[in-house]
Amino acid sequence: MEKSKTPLLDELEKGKWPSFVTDMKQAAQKSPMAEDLLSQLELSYKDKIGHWKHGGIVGVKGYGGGVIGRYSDRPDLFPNVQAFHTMRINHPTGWFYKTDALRNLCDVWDKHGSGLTNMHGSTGDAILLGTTTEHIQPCFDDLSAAGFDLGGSGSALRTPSACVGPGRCEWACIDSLDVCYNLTMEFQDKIHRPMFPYKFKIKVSACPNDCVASIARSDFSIIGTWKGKILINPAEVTAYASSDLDIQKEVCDLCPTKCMEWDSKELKIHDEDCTRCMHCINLMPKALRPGKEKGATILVGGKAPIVEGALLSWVIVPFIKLEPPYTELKELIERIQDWWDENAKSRERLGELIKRLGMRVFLRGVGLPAVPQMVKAPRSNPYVFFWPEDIKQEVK
Amino acid sequence: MEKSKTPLLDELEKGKWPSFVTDMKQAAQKSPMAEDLLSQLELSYKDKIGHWKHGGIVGVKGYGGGVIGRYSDRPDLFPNVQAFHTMRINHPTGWFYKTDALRNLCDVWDKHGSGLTNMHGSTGDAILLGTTTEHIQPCFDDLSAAGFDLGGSGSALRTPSACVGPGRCEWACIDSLDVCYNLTMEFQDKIHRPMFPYKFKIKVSACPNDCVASIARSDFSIIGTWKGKILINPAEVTAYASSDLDIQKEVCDLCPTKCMEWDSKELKIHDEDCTRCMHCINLMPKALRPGKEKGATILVGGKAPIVEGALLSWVIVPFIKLEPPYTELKELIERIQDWWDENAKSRERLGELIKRLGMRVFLRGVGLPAVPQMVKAPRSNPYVFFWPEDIKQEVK
Amino acid sequence: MAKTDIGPPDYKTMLPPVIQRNYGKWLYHEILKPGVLMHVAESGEALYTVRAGSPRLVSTDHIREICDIAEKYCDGYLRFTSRNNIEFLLDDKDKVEPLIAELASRNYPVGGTGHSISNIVHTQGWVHCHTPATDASGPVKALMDEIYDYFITSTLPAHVRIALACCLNMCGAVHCSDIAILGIHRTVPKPDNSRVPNMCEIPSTVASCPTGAIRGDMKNKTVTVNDEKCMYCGNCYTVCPAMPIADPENDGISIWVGGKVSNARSAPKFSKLAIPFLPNNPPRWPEVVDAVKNIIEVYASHARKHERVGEWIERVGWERFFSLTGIPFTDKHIDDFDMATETFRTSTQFKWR
Amino acid sequence: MAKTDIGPPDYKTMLPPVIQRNYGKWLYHEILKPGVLMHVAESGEALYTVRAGSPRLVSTDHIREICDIAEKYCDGYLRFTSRNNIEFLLDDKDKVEPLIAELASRNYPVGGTGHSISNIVHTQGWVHCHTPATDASGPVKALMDEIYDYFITSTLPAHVRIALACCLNMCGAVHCSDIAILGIHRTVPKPDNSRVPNMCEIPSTVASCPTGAIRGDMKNKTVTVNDEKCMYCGNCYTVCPAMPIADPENDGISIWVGGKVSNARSAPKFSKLAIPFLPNNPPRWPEVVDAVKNIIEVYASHARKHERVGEWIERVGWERFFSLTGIPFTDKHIDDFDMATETFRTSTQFKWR
Ligand code: SRM
Ligand code: SRM
Ligand code: SRM
Ligand code: SRM
Ligand code: SF4
Ligand code: SF4
Ligand code: SF4
Ligand code: SF4
Ligand code: SF4
Ligand code: SF4
Ligand code: SF4
Ligand code: SF4
Repeated sequence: MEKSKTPLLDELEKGKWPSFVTDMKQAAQKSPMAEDLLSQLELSYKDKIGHWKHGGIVGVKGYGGGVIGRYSDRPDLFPNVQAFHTMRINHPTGWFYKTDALRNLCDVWDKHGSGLTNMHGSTGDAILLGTTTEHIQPCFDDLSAAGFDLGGSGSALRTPSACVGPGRCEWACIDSLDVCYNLTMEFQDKIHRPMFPYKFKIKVSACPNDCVASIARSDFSIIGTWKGKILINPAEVTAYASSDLDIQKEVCDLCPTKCMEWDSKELKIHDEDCTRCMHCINLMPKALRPGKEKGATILVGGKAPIVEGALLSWVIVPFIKLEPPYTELKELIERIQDWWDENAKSRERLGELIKRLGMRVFLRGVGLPAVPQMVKAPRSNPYVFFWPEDIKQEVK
Repeated sequence: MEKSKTPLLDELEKGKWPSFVTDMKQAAQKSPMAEDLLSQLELSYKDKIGHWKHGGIVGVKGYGGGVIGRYSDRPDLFPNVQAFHTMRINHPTGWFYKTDALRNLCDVWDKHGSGLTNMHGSTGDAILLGTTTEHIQPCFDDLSAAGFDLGGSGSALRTPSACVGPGRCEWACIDSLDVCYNLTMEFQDKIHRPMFPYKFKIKVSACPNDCVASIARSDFSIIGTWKGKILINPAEVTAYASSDLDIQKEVCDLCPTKCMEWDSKELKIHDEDCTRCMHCINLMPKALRPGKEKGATILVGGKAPIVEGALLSWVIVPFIKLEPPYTELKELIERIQDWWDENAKSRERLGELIKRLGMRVFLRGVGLPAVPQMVKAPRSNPYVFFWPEDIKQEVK
Repeated sequence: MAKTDIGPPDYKTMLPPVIQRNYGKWLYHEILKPGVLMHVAESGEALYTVRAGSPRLVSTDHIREICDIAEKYCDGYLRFTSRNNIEFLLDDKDKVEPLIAELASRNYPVGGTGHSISNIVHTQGWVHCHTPATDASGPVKALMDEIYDYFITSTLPAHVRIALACCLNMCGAVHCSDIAILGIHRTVPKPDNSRVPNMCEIPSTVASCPTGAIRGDMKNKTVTVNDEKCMYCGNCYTVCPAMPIADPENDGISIWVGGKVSNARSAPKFSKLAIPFLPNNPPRWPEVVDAVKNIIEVYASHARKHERVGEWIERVGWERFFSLTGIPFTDKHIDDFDMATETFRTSTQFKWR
Repeated sequence: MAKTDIGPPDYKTMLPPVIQRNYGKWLYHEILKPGVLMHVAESGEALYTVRAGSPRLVSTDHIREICDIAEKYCDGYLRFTSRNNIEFLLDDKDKVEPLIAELASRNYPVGGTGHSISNIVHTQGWVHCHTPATDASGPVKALMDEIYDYFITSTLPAHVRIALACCLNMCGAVHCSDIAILGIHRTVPKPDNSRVPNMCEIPSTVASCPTGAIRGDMKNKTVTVNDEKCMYCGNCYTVCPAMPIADPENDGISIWVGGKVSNARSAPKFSKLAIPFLPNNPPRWPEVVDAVKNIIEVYASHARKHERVGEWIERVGWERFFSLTGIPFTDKHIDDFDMATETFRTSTQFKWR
């Protein structure tokens, strides 16, 4: 028996969870690139260090991003991954596919690339993992012909993403798929031609469960919510009461605002105190539904730690109706991006800029009123700025 | 009838609460200084602005502080408050007085000063409000003869203060009065001869109710606490149960850790979950008492906002036994002050220094171990420093 | 020469005999009525405390009057509290009511215990300080007159601690009060270029500014202030007298709420901004008095028993606090200092009002 | 030339007919068993979803296999989830069990719904990135093998979301995960003075450092690093390739816990540091796998129903978390970045362990 060239990686073919090593080996049978990738990875496993050089800039005609340049630091050993660039592909909103579309993608990629992919990348793109510099443009041409386009990279808008929302979910308060697709189409230029101070991400969840992690992972977070009473179906409440759900303990006691009352017969909700956390609805989907007046809360600033520390997005518009063509929303996005563009330093995310200049300046800059929903609590330090017009000016 | 010279201040003699204006007028009858003070204050009420110049440095022989220099900006109008310095006097710990001591103080002050006082200042001193430069030393001599000494000012230790504690309170877990007095006597030199980067305050509360606000108002906060079970007197629990106290609602439901159980007969406390907040004991003083093993939690860093923002003190020693002569405590204070003295910039409070250099550096500097009680939660940012000895050093 | 470093008189010499006998051996206490405490020791002995209000700024004659009373009823023993009230200490129950009667006749308010409003911790103001943005004793007197009944009774949901500081130095430590009254300046200090060179150290003046608004101008041995970065804290003035900041038209008062110090139930908390600015209107500061009264009354009618102001607000939410009190929310309420992002609402959980 | 800016294919063309008919009109759902959802529409129609695990790093042949299956049972309709699972979408109930059987025969794990551990969100690692401190796919595979049963069942108190990022850039957005696995460097980058002048812009390199550890050295057109101020974040390397940071001996993994994203019950939270460092031990990272398993098991046996990891820890306290898991608490757990004081315990309320 031949001795394996990848004894370390082979260990990762053991165990029940599907193995990426198996997929790499599968691809390696067709693609010398994939074969060298496998060998280089084995070396990394041995050396405990990556073997890629600092990325270089590569791309397609007319675009400023969408391809991540990558070069091996051991082209002597792994000539087929000397250049091994990744192409980021706008995914169909909600990651819905018909198999023919997927097969087209695979065919293009087998023709031009390593045959390896990530389905999907953390931002949401379909990631085509590894091709040579020469293949980038032809690959793009074939992708375009197959109906696919590149995603973002660098200081650009990134492919917006959305939860499955009205496609499948009974809790959707907004049409997350349509909003996301509409914005993606509207802002194609901003995705493909980096012109911002840094990256900008938009994510849309149709309810506060936030199944695309929009509050943590996007500069501009759109999260569905509602006004008015949670709709109660008393018959179904009764049905739950006789199931193994303990309504008092599991539902009412865990309500963060303790605004629910349950007397073993009737469930009452003091909706004026409800903060629409979804918990009760999550547990009793047949009995409870979001209220009738639906819309979204807009939050901004979410990002990972580099440079000034991680931020979760914060509320800037408590409630906005979202209906096509989403004019108000788009205008807000434009105003915010313009303000950011004008004021940010290079590589300064929106959240960091607001942190630096203050919400006060941001709100005035983009024309939004201050409301208490924007804060967990008002300031505790007394370092309060007043606007010049607040102050009585002495005539000196 | 003569027209009043203080029509504005006269308005503050109306109403039921005792009036400081009445006291000022009383003093004005004896003291021209107090008379001019009253007139200058009336002018401030008219002008809506203070009429004191920026303070100057005045003092007594051998001391570097304890007197706050003050000069009128209208000596033309108010010659008797041209110089009007305040003397800060170490108060008897717990603010206990026998009347003869108080009368002595009054006599000295009538002789040398305005006859006006603050009983007491915010730090705790007895404040003798307003004397001339010439009178400072003779006043001090007389005070000293009467058994009183100056408090602190400037970059010095300030007069420590303590809650009434074992003097009257059944909840005292430490002898706040003795600790405070002992430290005050031990550190006289540090109070009187400013040699720190900035002010340093010590306050001692004998239980977590913190009746001297030590956690908010001192750089070094000593707060009594206990280990082990809260002592329960079942008979008195029963008595409370038949009073108008609702044990379930008012006591158990408000316990922050929800570690109490009440079945209308027996009160159970899961002491391992209790965080010794005092609430239950506060409400049922006859039935519940702090546990038997008593000591203090030490916290540092509390201060008002200037410069880097207000801080509440934070835990650095979860539990320490406090028995005279308090050697361990004093050594800790010395180590902390030394570390602060070595590392702080001018006008940097202890809390600000730790904020700037990190708890990690502070703990190592003063030789304390890191324990989870020091934090509400561990860090969320990944900017973790490792000590050189944590890292495997390559021989290059 | 006078002896130095003698320290304060030993407190042990000031303790009434009943305390000396039962020191550290107290068993329980009862509030017999507002302002009157009974502490019972293991020995069975009882100590009675009668707490009376004080303006804090007191004359020697006033102190002597207190001494007279203490000698008449308390064998000459008394103390002051950490909030500047006077406590008469006695072991003879029979003297309690006569003492109270005498206090009443001399207009000493008795109260401040339990679920009341105790004395207002405060500072110097125009009486003795050089940086005040308002007076201290005046607003306190005006307010205590109006909320007097809350001192002499115990009708609030929990105790309410009010403090006043006349500038951002916060000598009144208002940063952790149920309700805080804070003097604020609103005018950028103007460096007096003729005096700065002699009176001020440039580097420490520059360092004094929390927001980095001050730049050194080494050539002219002075400093310049960037108006847009200045939030009028006055710290530069503390360090450099040639940068006056007081301004009769723009100085005034801000109101802060929801702080606490005790560890009871919830952890100690900072006070938060409720009202950014109210004008200085001596002698009785009506806007300030009304604003504080309004907050107290809304609190009194909405909070649950034992709920401090901050605990109540945290339960119902700040949205609700602003809608119930009718106080307008402005961009000034949103923090913009160094840890501001911690205060931003990073959740879709909120109330509409 | 190829058409540009066409954007992604219209998702509407990808929706199965049952969804097209009932779009936005769903009434409720049930989890029929782990990995199998039934969504019922107002029309009464039902959509069945079968969720299968995926290594995310998949070959085109693997995708084609998925397509084969989807065509056989789902008329060719499928989707991927926000955590990279595959969802087979079908309207014919009768095909659900045969689909599951086929998936089982091809070793696709079915699960990840409800109170389970779903797929681990992760990143590139040594497979494709230039800054990793560890691999991504490898530790994920090693861990998922060990916690496989938590994927195919729903036996946990609540759902547990695990993520991995191979460097502090956190492409895996691990900052808000129940359990986060984060690659960390621990070696101060050494500027290569021969390459810095050509490859790097000095001001942006200086600006890239969160702790201000980098100084420009204009004379030599390079930069210097203050070792004591560097916490190895690697951001300078991102900006300036001539400052390599990877180090086989000192790179490794840290473990973070208690984050969440949903607004359900408690607000979204950041993950907090549990274990500052574990070594890189390819191919199966046993120390990491054990550490995560330990945390999961302690959580599983102590948390209440519906309590996410962070909610459980906040209820019992971090003191308790460390004592229950046996993880040592060190000075590295105490924040020392810009908002550190917010995390200090400013209260005497704590547990002894
Ligand atoms: C006399 C004094 C201590 C002293 O050394 O001077 C004192 C004395 C007592 N305090 Fe206090 N506290 C005193 C200032 C404080 C302070 C400090 C302050 O107000 O600046 C606090 C922290 C305030 C805060 O949290 O902002 C304080 C928080 C408490 C608490 C906790 C209340 C709470 O629920 O938050 C209790 C418990 C209680 O009242 O049930 C308490 C309880 C008590 C008891 C019942 C203790 C006892 O058994 O003797 C005493 C009578 C209370 C009363 O007035 O009803 N004491 N107490 C202080 C009286 C001030 C005054 O004149 O009003
Ligand atoms: C007299 C007193 C107010 C009162 O009416 O009671 C007072 C008065 C002054 N304080 Fe204070 N502070 C007084 C207690 C406090 C407290 C409260 C406390 O000690 O519990 C604080 C807040 C706690 C703290 O220390 O953080 C306090 C925080 C300040 C600060 C800000 C310090 C900071 O780090 O944020 C300053 C400004 C400074 O130090 O330059 C200051 C400065 C001043 C000065 C010396 C003004 C100055 O810049 O020179 C005031 C002199 C007034 C005068 O003319 O007499 N004072 N000061 C208090 C001292 C009396 C006493 O000895 O008993
Ligand atoms: C398919 C997916 C959306 C998508 O567009 O891809 C989805 C679908 C559903 N989510 Fe989700 N969630 C999905 C990612 C998320 C995420 C994002 C993430 O994990 O990165 C979150 C936030 C996670 C967090 O808080 O850290 C998320 C937080 C929730 C919650 C809130 C749970 C909680 O108590 O905190 C619910 C409610 C529930 O499960 O009761 C929920 C509920 C649901 C429901 C029941 C909604 C519905 O009625 O259809 C769906 C099936 C849930 C299930 O798996 O048990 N979904 N859900 C995502 C599946 C990911 C996966 O493959 O595992
Ligand atoms: C491919 C992907 C990881 C994956 O395996 O899924 C990825 C890969 C890279 N990210 Fe990322 N990021 C990816 C999603 C994210 C996310 C998650 C998200 O978008 O939801 C984050 C955290 C959210 C955020 O944006 O804050 C993220 C935060 C970063 C950062 C730190 C940004 C910050 O402001 O903190 C960097 C560093 C930078 O931009 O210089 C970075 C940089 C990079 C670079 C370009 C490395 C670099 O410095 O040049 C990586 C290229 C790897 C490669 O060779 O392909 N990546 N990156 C994800 C993009 C795929 C896609 O398009 O779908
Ligand atoms: S975010 Fe809400 S609407 Fe969207 S999939 Fe999740 S639960 Fe459904
Ligand atoms: S949605 Fe949340 S806050 Fe509202 S009633 Fe339900 S559990 Fe309570
Ligand atoms: S702090 Fe505690 S021990 Fe001291 S007086 Fe207050 S309640 Fe009593
Ligand atoms: S002291 Fe506080 S935490 Fe402890 S049992 Fe009593 S109420 Fe609960
Ligand atoms: S608060 Fe300000 S103005 Fe008032 S006494 Fe203190 S330093 Fe002076
Ligand atoms: S008043 Fe305060 S903010 Fe303004 S310049 Fe002076 S120190 Fe800076
Ligand atoms: S987390 Fe870091 S190493 Fe991993 S893919 Fe993202 S940038 Fe690259
Ligand atoms: S690794 Fe990070 S902390 Fe260290 S020098 Fe580079 S940017 Fe600064």
